[in-house]
Amino acid sequence: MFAITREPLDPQPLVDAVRKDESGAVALFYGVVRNHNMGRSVQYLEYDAYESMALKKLREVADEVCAKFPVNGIAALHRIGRLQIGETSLLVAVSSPHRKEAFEACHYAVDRIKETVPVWKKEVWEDGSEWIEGHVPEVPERES
Amino acid sequence: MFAITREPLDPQPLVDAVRKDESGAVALFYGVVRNHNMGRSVQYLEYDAYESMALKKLREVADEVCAKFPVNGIAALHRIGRLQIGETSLLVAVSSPHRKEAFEACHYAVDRIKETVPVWKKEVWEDGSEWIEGHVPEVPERES
Amino acid sequence: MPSINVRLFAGLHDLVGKRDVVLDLPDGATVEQLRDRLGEEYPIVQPFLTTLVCAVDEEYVPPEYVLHEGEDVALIPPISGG
Amino acid sequence: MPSINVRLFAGLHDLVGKRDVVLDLPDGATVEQLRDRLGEEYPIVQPFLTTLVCAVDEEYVPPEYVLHEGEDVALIPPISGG
Repeated sequence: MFAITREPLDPQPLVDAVRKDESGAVALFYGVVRNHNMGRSVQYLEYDAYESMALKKLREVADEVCAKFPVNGIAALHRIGRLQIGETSLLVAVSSPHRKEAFEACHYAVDRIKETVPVWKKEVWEDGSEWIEGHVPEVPERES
Repeated sequence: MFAITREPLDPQPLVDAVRKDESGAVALFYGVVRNHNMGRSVQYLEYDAYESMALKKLREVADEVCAKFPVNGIAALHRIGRLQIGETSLLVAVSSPHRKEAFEACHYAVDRIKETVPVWKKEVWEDGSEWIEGHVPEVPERES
Repeated sequence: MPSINVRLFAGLHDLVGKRDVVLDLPDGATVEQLRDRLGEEYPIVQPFLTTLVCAVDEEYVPPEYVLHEGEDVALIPPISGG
Repeated sequence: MPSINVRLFAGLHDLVGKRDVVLDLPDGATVEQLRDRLGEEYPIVQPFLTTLVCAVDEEYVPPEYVLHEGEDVALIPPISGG
């Protein structure tokens, strides 16, 4: 279950999708819009995305996590458009037989999503706004 | 928000309780009943608890987490009684400005709950059952 | 100390068949003596005695802890929550 | 290569004012040349050119990548999802 969507994110279907009968643990991460960043007061966020590629990259992160950790299931949703303080921008759910692997795999997935998925946030303050420049995605070493 | 309860656990109120406007991340952990352990097929689990002390120890774990990590909020519920495969026995939610601290604090909280909260699980198999012996709680060095 | 009420849980509860037992102990008795006394009254629990931790007023205490009348006493087998 | 359609996002979209631009490039042009061409047509984006990564058919490619007609090309500013 992967999506880039403008709708509010619902965690329950994600958890239901990843939990298997052999799962003893599910780690669920919420990225939420907070009211400040770098000392400035944020009014709301505006997310842009290269939607089709972002969805592809979300799935690739999931494949990478499944290859690296003993997980039973993984799912991720990223919301885009305008988000108010407290709203959820990202949900990542990972299930595993044991808690350690569930936590580590979920944390790794969130890190990789932030490094590879083409999504951008604009912070809107009372007196202006700015597109946040985060990670420059890694490119393959040589190709042509 | 802390409880030892016989009712099914609902994560949403927990997440709403821990999220603050300065939170950028919420980590939510589900302990779920899995269908096997140590190579044996589990039919269901039966949880017992020293309820009043378990609630007290849940709160102490939360205090310890808040002292150790920069969290905005923490909440935990433990279900007891009979639980079927796939049902949630434990929920722990932690919010923090940043994801790393949310993950680490939530993982630490779950570890400490398993080390200190007086709750017991009995595995019921097709041909028998057994109370699982996990952690011997630490006691203060000397006291009288 | 006339007698002390002890809470039992999980496997200990199953073995003894009761949620609480009342044990007679001498004045100044420790947790260690409490465990031994339980083993005398209920020999079936003897194999498990060394793994039991005592909680007094909902706080874990060491084996040398001296019990007092009126305290809320529980014997805690190895825990397995989560 | 007659002309190539380039997708723009976030700050780049705001600066150029369009979601897509069509650029004329010589045969065998690389991603690096594509970025330079964009800077010539839209001087306002020049300060940001070096931070742009190119995606071709939804895969990140290096600056020396040679573009081909019919590929789906996008310029990706530093990402900030999550």
